Amino acid sequence: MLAYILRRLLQSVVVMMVVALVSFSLFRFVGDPVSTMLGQEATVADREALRERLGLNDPFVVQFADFVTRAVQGDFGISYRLQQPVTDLILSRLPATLELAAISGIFAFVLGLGLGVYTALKRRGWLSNAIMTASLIGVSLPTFLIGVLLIWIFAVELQWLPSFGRGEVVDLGWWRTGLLTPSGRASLVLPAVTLGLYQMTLIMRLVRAEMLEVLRADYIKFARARGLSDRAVNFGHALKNTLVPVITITGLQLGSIIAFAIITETVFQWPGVGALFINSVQFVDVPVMAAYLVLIALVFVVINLIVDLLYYVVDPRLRADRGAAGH
Amino acid sequence: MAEPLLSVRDLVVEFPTRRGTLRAIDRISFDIREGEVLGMVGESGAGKSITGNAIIGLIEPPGRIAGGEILLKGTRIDDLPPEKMRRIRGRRIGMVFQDPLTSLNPLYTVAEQIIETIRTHLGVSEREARERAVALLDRVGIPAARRRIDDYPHHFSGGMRQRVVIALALCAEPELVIADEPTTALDVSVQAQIIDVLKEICAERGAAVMLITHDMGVIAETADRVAVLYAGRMAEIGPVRDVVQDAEHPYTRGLMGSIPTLTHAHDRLTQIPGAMPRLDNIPQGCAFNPRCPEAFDRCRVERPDPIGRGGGRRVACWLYDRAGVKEAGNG
Amino acid sequence: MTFDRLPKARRSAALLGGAAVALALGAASAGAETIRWARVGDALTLDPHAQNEGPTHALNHHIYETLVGRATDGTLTPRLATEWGIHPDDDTIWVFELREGVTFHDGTPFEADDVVFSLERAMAETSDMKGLHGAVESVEAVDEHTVHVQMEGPAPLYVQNLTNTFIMNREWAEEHDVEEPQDFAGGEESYAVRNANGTGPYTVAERDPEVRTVLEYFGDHWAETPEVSEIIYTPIAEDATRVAALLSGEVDIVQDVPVQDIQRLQETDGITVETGPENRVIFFAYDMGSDELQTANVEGNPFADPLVREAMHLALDRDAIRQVVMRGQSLPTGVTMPPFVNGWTEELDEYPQPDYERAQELLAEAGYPDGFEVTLHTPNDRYLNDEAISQAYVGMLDRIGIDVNLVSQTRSLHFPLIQNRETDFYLLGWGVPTFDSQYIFDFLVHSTEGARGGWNGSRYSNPELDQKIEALATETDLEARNEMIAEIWAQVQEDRVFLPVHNQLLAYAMREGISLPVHPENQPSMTDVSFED
Amino acid sequence: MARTDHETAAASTPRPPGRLYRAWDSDLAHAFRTSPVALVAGIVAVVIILAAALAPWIAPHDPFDPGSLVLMDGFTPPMTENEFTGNFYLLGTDDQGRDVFSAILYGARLSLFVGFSAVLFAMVLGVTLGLIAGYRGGWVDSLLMRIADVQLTFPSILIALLIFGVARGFIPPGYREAMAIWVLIVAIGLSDWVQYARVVRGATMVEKSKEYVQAARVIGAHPAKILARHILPNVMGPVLVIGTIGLALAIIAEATLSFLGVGVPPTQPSLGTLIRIGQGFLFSGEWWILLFPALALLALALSVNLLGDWLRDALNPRLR
Repeated sequence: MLAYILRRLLQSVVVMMVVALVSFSLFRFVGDPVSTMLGQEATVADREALRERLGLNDPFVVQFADFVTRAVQGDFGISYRLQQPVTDLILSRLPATLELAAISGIFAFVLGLGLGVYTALKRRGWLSNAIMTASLIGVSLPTFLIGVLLIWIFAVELQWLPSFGRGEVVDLGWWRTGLLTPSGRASLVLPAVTLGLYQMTLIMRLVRAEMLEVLRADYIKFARARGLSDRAVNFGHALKNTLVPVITITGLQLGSIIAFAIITETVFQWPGVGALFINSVQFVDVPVMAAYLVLIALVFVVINLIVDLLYYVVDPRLRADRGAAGH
Repeated sequence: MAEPLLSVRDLVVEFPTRRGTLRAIDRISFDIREGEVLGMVGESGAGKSITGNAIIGLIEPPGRIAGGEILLKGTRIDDLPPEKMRRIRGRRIGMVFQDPLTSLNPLYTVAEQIIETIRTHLGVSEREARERAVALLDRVGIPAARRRIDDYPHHFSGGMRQRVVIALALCAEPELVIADEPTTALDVSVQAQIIDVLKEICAERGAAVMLITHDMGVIAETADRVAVLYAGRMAEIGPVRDVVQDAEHPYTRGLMGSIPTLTHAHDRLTQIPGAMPRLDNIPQGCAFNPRCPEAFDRCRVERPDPIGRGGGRRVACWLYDRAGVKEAGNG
Repeated sequence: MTFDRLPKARRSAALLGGAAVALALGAASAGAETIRWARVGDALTLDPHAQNEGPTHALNHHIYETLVGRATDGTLTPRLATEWGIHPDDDTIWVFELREGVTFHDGTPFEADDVVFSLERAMAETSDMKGLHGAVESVEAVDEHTVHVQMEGPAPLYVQNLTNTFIMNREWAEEHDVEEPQDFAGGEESYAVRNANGTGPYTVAERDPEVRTVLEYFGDHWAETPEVSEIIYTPIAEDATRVAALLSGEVDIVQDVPVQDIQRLQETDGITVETGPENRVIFFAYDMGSDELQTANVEGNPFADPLVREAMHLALDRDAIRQVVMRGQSLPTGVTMPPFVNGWTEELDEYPQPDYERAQELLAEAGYPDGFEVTLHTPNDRYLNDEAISQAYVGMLDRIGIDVNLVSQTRSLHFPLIQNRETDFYLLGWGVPTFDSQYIFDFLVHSTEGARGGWNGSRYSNPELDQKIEALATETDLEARNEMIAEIWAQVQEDRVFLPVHNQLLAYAMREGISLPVHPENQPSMTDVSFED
Repeated sequence: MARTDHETAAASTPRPPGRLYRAWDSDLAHAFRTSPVALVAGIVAVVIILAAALAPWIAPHDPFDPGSLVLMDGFTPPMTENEFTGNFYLLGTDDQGRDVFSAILYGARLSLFVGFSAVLFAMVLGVTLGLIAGYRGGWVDSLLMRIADVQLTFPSILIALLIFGVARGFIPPGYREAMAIWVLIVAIGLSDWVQYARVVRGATMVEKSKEYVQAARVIGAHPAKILARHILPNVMGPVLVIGTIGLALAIIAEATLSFLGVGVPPTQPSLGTLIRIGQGFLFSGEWWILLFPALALLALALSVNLLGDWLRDALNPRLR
């Protein structure tokens, strides 16, 4: 078990290095940071001097080695745009993104699971079909449009919910949360729904498909043949077996929730790392972009590991055999 | 004779399809007496398993029982509301499926699955249920049952798992066990053991067994009576010794030829050319007539119903219709 | 010291007040003294010399002050300097008389030494403002309230460069080790990025970059007390969200209003929109100096031919762009110079009506009867409807046979193309912070050499004109100087160095009952806000 | 008896799973005819795809020809005459005077082209790599699957953004515009191949151990031939389902990328670009610039999604 985790961690380090290398080598193509950092009066000589100071003229290998050396110490340099240490910047924005991702993840999972189970059990019901069709609307329009439409309806027309930002946040010292104030919670609703809608649809369809498969399984038929109640069969047996693959894929979805937060955060002016990333792309703020991508990789690696461990807990077949199989 | 444990009367099971309704079971009737072992044989698709599923009320929709009735100790059970039928399943009629590898939920321990079943039906305490489960596992031949009961199914071999399945089918002390090809998926070396365990334990508890198989050899050794199905219809039924030694239906005679003589079983009727018709393409008259070496005109026009032949035997074949208008055409 | 304690007490009170306001969504003018102000982007830093960029200056103008200010009509106004002028005996020295009785937010009195320190800081290697002070040789505090700026030669317009150069406090900067602006290579955050000590009318109560900045009135400010006592400043990047925030009552003033929404907002109850010209001209430019174009499908350089350039002028329907693309929110022009700028005349501003037939004739005459193909680069997130303007012009050029591929991209990709001379044909906007033609000539017209010609993507090179432009810098006789400016413009117009489109109009949308005049440099001051109710 | 004679194919007997041609026999066609959802979705999808494909012949204007646009026609409301030019447009015009109806047709054409091409690209890449990984096993398999893992680390939108950035760096300035659409296709396609690869790899690993493949191997058939002849048909079912859903996803992804500022040039707007542009007019009163393209996208993506959904169920023999 420990060896397994260690091996996984080692793999993760390799993955992160690759991500860092790939992302770092891509930045040379996204634009010239120097031209956005200097005002319009700057001369060619000024730009060249800044480029030299930033080390942008060094060979790629040197730049990358420097980046990695500092990155492993948690130092991603200074943001070209906001002139703050990137690590601080990201840490200060991370709570917003994580809260948004968590809430929308929970929303997606709970609703997706519930509706998925319902539509699987009532496969031929009209309500199931209606839910199945309606859920597709969520994946048939781009996220940004859904966000803007929600703002229009719920913030402008009905004025029920805020259109942007996080509301009042409470500083817990190392974490600023919007969950403790009414305005913070109200501000979460629209972005969380926008972000979670897509995942909700995916999870719901996945749950339904898996559940239909499971309901066909022999052991379900055998459970029925033993006279177990529908409740025990559907929720005790079928649901639990459905959850095994669902957990893996849902876990992976969490990573993409954080990535898709880029769009949601932009639309709702949500002060998270996604919006930070997009602004950084526009400004060619290389240190922030690099740190963000490494962070995403880290989040993914961690989620992956947790999912694997969870899988391990849920599915006894993966656990080490306690006794040899035999007659 | 006492009232039969189970009585199936003119059972019809239909599956609607877009090309019309398919009759998977077409007017089958038979009885199972308390404590007896009824073998049910036939090729794949003959309707054996569907008959078993029909009895415990687990026909897959859109399939449905379209006619006839099923009586358990004289009470109709085919039209019971789902909740009442559920109480019969497991409690009064147990079921053993073909593949022990897939019959057990991989995510629950054996103990959890047995105890759940016992407590569903018998209202005993957790501890009591556990004791019963251990005893039962011990009885079906799981070594060190007390220790292994908390293992997951994947810790057991195929043969052991089928023993667990048998224990599960019997744990609520049913009066009838329907065993649907219980050994087909198993290694040849353990098949006999499983059949023995099943037979012994049912005999001990006085449970009747409906043993579904395509293996005439197993029937010959195990069953008291045998029913032969062909294309959803009953071809012949009678005491196993009579049927094996003196099969009357031409199909049964062919089937007897497929009893394994050496070590491996035949799956098909090597003696009779052709194959069983598909359900949407059953010929007029006797379903067997295109393959029957003894078929005559009437067989191609009129469907034969089982005819009593004495000694509890019935055969659905015009060869034995003495009262028939037309006499057998072959000399 | 009372002024030290007072802001802190006010700070916590205002924080609570801010929370209440934020909660009371859509409630009408509850706290009339608080202004919730939204615009597209945040100030990048509070360090006044680290970024020479509009939104950064706009916010810093509330916290710091400059020697001279720019009024909404474009004229210079006294701020920390009450009087200024060229030294009567030496035309290479600028003299500034400083305002007395001014204190910094931390209570330190404002003195000439602070000006010396700040100008030197603005000239430091890591300063982004140093380009505006390139002609300064030294700065000297003559007495507590007089500063002499020694120029390298006569610099008649130097004072115009000072409207965005903020004055810091020397002791504060030394205490916090921020004597020079942020050095990116240094790897550490400068204290001045998120903290400030200026003389401006507001102090920083809360600074969360890109999220929320709260400013409070500085009780000891020297000027009249403004009506706004608290500013909550929020950047909202998305156009639709920003407008939605105003419509839903979550903000009071929205600064960057999309042109298409202006009319609708004006018609909306409870919302008013103020518009006014910005000191920024939008134009197309083309490479008329190279022998070959990089993206054309013909040999040679069609743009080098005056006939082609004239044809392109005749194809540009400025009125249609104003009417449709800009919804009337622009002032079409024939010269690459906003009306605020010294040298602007109505004659120069005139522009021809489109004449597609004549344009086609000219093209044929130039040897391109079937036109040619070329790529136009446009930014899509820098100017008002920049992409749509370019797109409209692509359609117009297509009519006379010039087949244009439009490349639309973000500013960080667009501007390097011009700086590195990698584009044949591009859209550019030019603001003129000094309000003088020389600024335009220096960067756009002069041949590329040294500090000049950095944005001359036209590759226009006229040695005679270059000399005149250089002479402008030191000509102190304003009349003679203006004559030279007119001459240079005449030549630029004759050579059709640019294809001017229009001057942008700015629009500020706000809750009814508030009034805020439009500032030509898009740097509104909340001290100018007045409440009607 | 409840049967009609001489009918040919039938449903009840179990069949070997997978075989595409078998799946595509009349059962599927029948299930399609009798499913109202599938039928409506199919009709909508076919109408849109046909209309898009025939855009040059159906559309009253050519919105991709900038010279034909009259700027003064801009913002003409639907079914109304323009106040300056008197021109009439069915669904109105956008800010450039572009006929919204024609723009939708051409835009859908572009979106569908991008979508189909991206799916095809992802499919070919994913299926090929999946077959190789599954058939060869060993280090080839490990390497490919690790690459897939790393790729999964990057969410698709980010991958597409980065690929776009890189391509911009590689392609000489003059060709960037012409290449934009291909870059988009590669970007979306590359971000999506893993799914196909995983499915195909799994199926290949199962199939390759089966006797008939082993037999083919023994008689010395070329691996490529074995893969193509024996394994490929078995995995086409799920691949087709992923592809259908993938088409809808690709069309949406194209729109999202457009929102993030990368994508096709604004002079040749795709459906997604039209929506991105139209979004700016949500509060300004020109509702038709957003509404009609959004409805078109919704109808297209929804119908394709529904078809994919239905296909998934219909091709799954265990759910029939």
